[in-house]
Amino acid sequence: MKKLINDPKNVVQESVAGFASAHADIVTVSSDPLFIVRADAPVQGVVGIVSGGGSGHEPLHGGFVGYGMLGAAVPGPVFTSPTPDPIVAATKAVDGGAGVLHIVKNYTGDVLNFETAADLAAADGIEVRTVVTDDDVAVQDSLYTAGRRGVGGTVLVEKIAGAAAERGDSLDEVAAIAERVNANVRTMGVALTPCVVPHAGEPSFTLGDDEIEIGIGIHGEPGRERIPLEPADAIVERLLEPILSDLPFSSGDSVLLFVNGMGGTPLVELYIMYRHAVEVLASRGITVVRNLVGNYITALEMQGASISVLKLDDETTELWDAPVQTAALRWGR
Amino acid sequence: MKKLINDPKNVVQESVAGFASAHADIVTVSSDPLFIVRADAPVQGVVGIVSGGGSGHEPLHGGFVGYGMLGAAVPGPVFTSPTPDPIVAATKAVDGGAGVLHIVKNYTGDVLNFETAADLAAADGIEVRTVVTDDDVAVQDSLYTAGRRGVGGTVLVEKIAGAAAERGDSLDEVAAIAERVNANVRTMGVALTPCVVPHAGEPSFTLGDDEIEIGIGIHGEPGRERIPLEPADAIVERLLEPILSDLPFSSGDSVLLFVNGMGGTPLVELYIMYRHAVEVLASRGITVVRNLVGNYITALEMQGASISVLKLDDETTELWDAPVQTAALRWGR
Amino acid sequence: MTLGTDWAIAWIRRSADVVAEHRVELITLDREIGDGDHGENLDRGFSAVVAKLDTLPEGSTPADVFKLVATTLISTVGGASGPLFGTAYLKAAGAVAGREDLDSASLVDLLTAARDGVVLRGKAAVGDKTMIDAWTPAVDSAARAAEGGQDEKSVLEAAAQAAETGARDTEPLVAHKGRASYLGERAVGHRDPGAQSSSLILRAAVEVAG
Amino acid sequence: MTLGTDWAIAWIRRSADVVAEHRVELITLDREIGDGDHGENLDRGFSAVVAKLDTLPEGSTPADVFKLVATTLISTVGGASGPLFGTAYLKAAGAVAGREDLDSASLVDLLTAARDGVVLRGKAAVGDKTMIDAWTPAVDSAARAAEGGQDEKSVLEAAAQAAETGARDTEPLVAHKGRASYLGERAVGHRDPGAQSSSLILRAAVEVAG
Ligand SMILES: Nc1ncnc2c1ncn2[C@@H]1O[C@H](COP(=O)(O)OP(=O)(O)O)[C@@H](O)[C@H]1O
Ligand SMILES: Nc1ncnc2c1ncn2[C@@H]1O[C@H](COP(=O)(O)OP(=O)(O)O)[C@@H](O)[C@H]1O
Ligand SMILES: [Mg+2]
Ligand SMILES: [Mg+2]
Ligand SMILES: [Mg+2]
Ligand SMILES: [Mg+2]
Repeated sequence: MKKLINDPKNVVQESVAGFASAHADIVTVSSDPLFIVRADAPVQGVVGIVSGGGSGHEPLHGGFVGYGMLGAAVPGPVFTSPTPDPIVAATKAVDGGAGVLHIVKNYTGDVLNFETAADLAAADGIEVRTVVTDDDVAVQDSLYTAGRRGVGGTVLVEKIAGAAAERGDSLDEVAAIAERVNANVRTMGVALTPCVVPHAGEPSFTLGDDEIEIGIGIHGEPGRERIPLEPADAIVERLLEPILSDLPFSSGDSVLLFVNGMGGTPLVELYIMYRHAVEVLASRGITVVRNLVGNYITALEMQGASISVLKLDDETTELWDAPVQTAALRWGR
Repeated sequence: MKKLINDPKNVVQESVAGFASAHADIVTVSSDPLFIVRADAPVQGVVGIVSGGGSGHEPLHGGFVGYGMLGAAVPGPVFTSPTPDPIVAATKAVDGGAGVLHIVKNYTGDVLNFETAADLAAADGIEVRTVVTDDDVAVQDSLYTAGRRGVGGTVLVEKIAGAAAERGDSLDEVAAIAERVNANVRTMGVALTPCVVPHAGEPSFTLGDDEIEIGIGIHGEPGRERIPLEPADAIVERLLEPILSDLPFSSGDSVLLFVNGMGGTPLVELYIMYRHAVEVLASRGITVVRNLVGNYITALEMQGASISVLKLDDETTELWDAPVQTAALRWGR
Repeated sequence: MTLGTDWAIAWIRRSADVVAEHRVELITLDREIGDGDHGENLDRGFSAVVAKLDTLPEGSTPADVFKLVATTLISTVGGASGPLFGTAYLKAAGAVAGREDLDSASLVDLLTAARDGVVLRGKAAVGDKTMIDAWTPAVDSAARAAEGGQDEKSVLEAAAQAAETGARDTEPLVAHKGRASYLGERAVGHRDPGAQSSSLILRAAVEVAG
Repeated sequence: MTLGTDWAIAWIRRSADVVAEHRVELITLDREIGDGDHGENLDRGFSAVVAKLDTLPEGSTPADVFKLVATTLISTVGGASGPLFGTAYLKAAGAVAGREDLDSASLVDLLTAARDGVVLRGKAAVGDKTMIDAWTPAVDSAARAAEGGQDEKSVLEAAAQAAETGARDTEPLVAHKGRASYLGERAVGHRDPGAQSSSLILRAAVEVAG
């Protein structure tokens, strides 16, 4: 394992410290319990949005804390959900009297720890609503599994819900927008290489020299099937097929296309995928009116990518375009 | 070699096509000859800035085309300088009557091809000035080599010169600012893994399981020395030492600290490096007043990073802060 | 011979040791069908618990011990196993509240409440390839042993043996809960890490029982 | 027997074939001490040249051929070798401008001008571990052969042999120009890719000479 780290035990704490120091204009960091919060929190009358989960998916979620997006992010250990304590602390830190929305990726650990935290915060008189994201179409039979995972779509939920909060929507309204985005986005990922969790020190799984894993989540956990390497265009089609048929998307839809790198794949490849994804969507009469291309929800240094397609309406389009000022996503200010 | 590509021959063309389609609000792409240009080019009375070089360093340079930064970028084949033809065409496309600045990284191929292009453009009546960046302190004895390479500092030169052009500086003034930034920035890089050029299909070099390469350039070309893997803090110190002693930087300086990922290193590690770099600088009385952390000048999927330190003055600080609206760097608009 | 606070504390200390010893094994199991952190998670949690045991006031009951374990695990482990084990100890504490010495029947109450706590939070059934596949046989076996009039150590032995068998028997299963559920058929042939850690912890209970 | 336009065209075609055949070898050499694209660069350039040869008008001179090669390489190769080889052919064309048939002395002029063109652009000296280490011995050997009254093919043979030796002799050198210069001592033991491709191209000139 070769990584630019010191003691594996200190990876998250040291990285968050660097993040805090680099973005002191945008965020403040509490180190015990560990959470990242908007420098201007709590914003009176604005719904606070808290997300979090295991670390190793950077810039998610810390990179999305700031004006127009998250109020706070709670980073757990690498690939491990944070405990309730820092979630409760973050929830209190962003509560400006309008209540707090928890955006939680559907992984058992995240769901259980946020559930406990929400109970504790509610016991302290804070109004908390929870939206669980589950956009991963790789999980086929959610009845016989822990359910679909929250992956790439989470970034879009956080941006759009954040804009709704910033414009002054109520907690119910912000939660409803978040639910709507989650209901209209589908994601599917592919891995070319595994990733190495620092404290484990060994690859999370192994892939042959010519193998790729279709349907991975964001922890290097294996996915739907393992197939021989294919050209990028074929992979794009393989990822889009279950996405498009699941919602289903239909001719005439306007969508946001999000091609996300898993951390170790260079931009040059993401744009190759983006190009063909636009072509495939166009051939189905679906128009890409907004996009996001880059490494936004990652699995450490894993090579791979995910494609998310979000069906937009006028309101969600406007909220996507609204100003945002975070470490990882910034426009309009 | 596992990559999300189709035919290796089409990597650059397909990727640029995807880039053009994703960022049509910011750039226009000419496909033959291939170059990326500001959607609003030429801007009358504003010095056009053209940069370029081999592909594989994305987002450099195409990701920096737009308001407040580059007028055009000319992507060559992967790791291979573009030929003069597209450079000439890009030069013409950005010429708004105020002349054109070429920002060229000091690699023999880039220098020779831009030199030829500048001659040809001048023959067509366009005033062209060239600034060659050479911030790489890894090259120790520039008398007996092709000279120091242009690496991370190039991003900072492009941002700051772009802001000077946007505010209406003359060609001489923009060139002078670019020279000043280049003269005040030093960079040093490290590689943990090699990268694979698509048409070569094999790693550009090999590194043992516990080896790292200090002083690499941005093509996976080997650097100063190969040493056993060390903790991140020790590596940061090893990179900073030659940077700080070279200019030299001194107590009381205000600097921009740029921690750049080579493409395959996750953000979590870059912030760990950033954290310690700030500490080391502080211990020498040097204050980090601006920063940039992320993958901005890369070597395909190489794992590694570079640290650049730029001594700032009031004017360069103001130009750094000026609005910029490109695919990869955006603030203030 | 009933089991009191000393046993409860010894059980927890022994659990911490066992988890530390098996840290890499649990990480490896979790890497195969999960995300490779289970050993790390539990090791972090039980280390934190051990550091807090000395803060227990004189005269604490077994329930006090288990409550301390519960809150510490909940606030230090994270992941799926943090809330699950945390709830197990919390419910166990509730089941034996006020009792100073636990007899065979109390031990069955304790184990049953712990298992029910995990089910309450995680909603897993037997056969879902989770820690429940260790806990439910353990509870059943312990209950049979207690009904049969066996002593405390034998009850715990019955639980530990059943948990070990249950953990082993997760190997041929397809998972329906937790991360392994995403693997479908590919989880077959791998033991569930949470079932394995549960069996280790139940074995620790016997080892320190007089 | 002098060499005319047919030879010039045949030389270029043969060069294209040879570069294609040795593409991987040149990439490998460049990967060892450069950036692994030299074979790809030249293959792309010479393929483009071959595609353009048919556009040469009837009655073209060798200089016309070389000028076409020069502009095509400059506009298709990129990298360091594009401008360098491009300038070489451009200067070669200038040196034999107007001549329809090249005798031994003309060939020496051609090679000398080509080499001088590379030096003009790249400023490398003998011993810097670049293509100059193939070209300069080739020029010197060709000049000696021509002075000694040898025929055209023998002059080219002398140039090719000297270039091959020159390319081989780059192996023990430390580089002072091009990417390999960043390697310091670590370039020792590796042959310079541009010197190697130069020797292949000069060998092609002999092979198609009568
Ligand atoms: N819904 C559930 N009910 C019971 N046990 C579960 C459930 N989900 C997961 N587990 C248990 O948790 C274990 C994984 O724990 P751990 O690796 O620490 O957390 P995470 O899965 O969040 O990384 C699994 O092996 C399984 O035994
Ligand atoms: N300054 C120079 N003078 C002469 N030849 C040079 C010089 N710099 C590089 N070369 C030659 O160019 C070759 C590399 O060409 P190529 O790989 O195509 O370009 P690049 O180095 O830009 O990738 C080297 O092997 C060397 O022979
Ligand atoms: Mg986990
Ligand atoms: Mg090159
Ligand atoms: Mg786990
Ligand atoms: Mg090369």
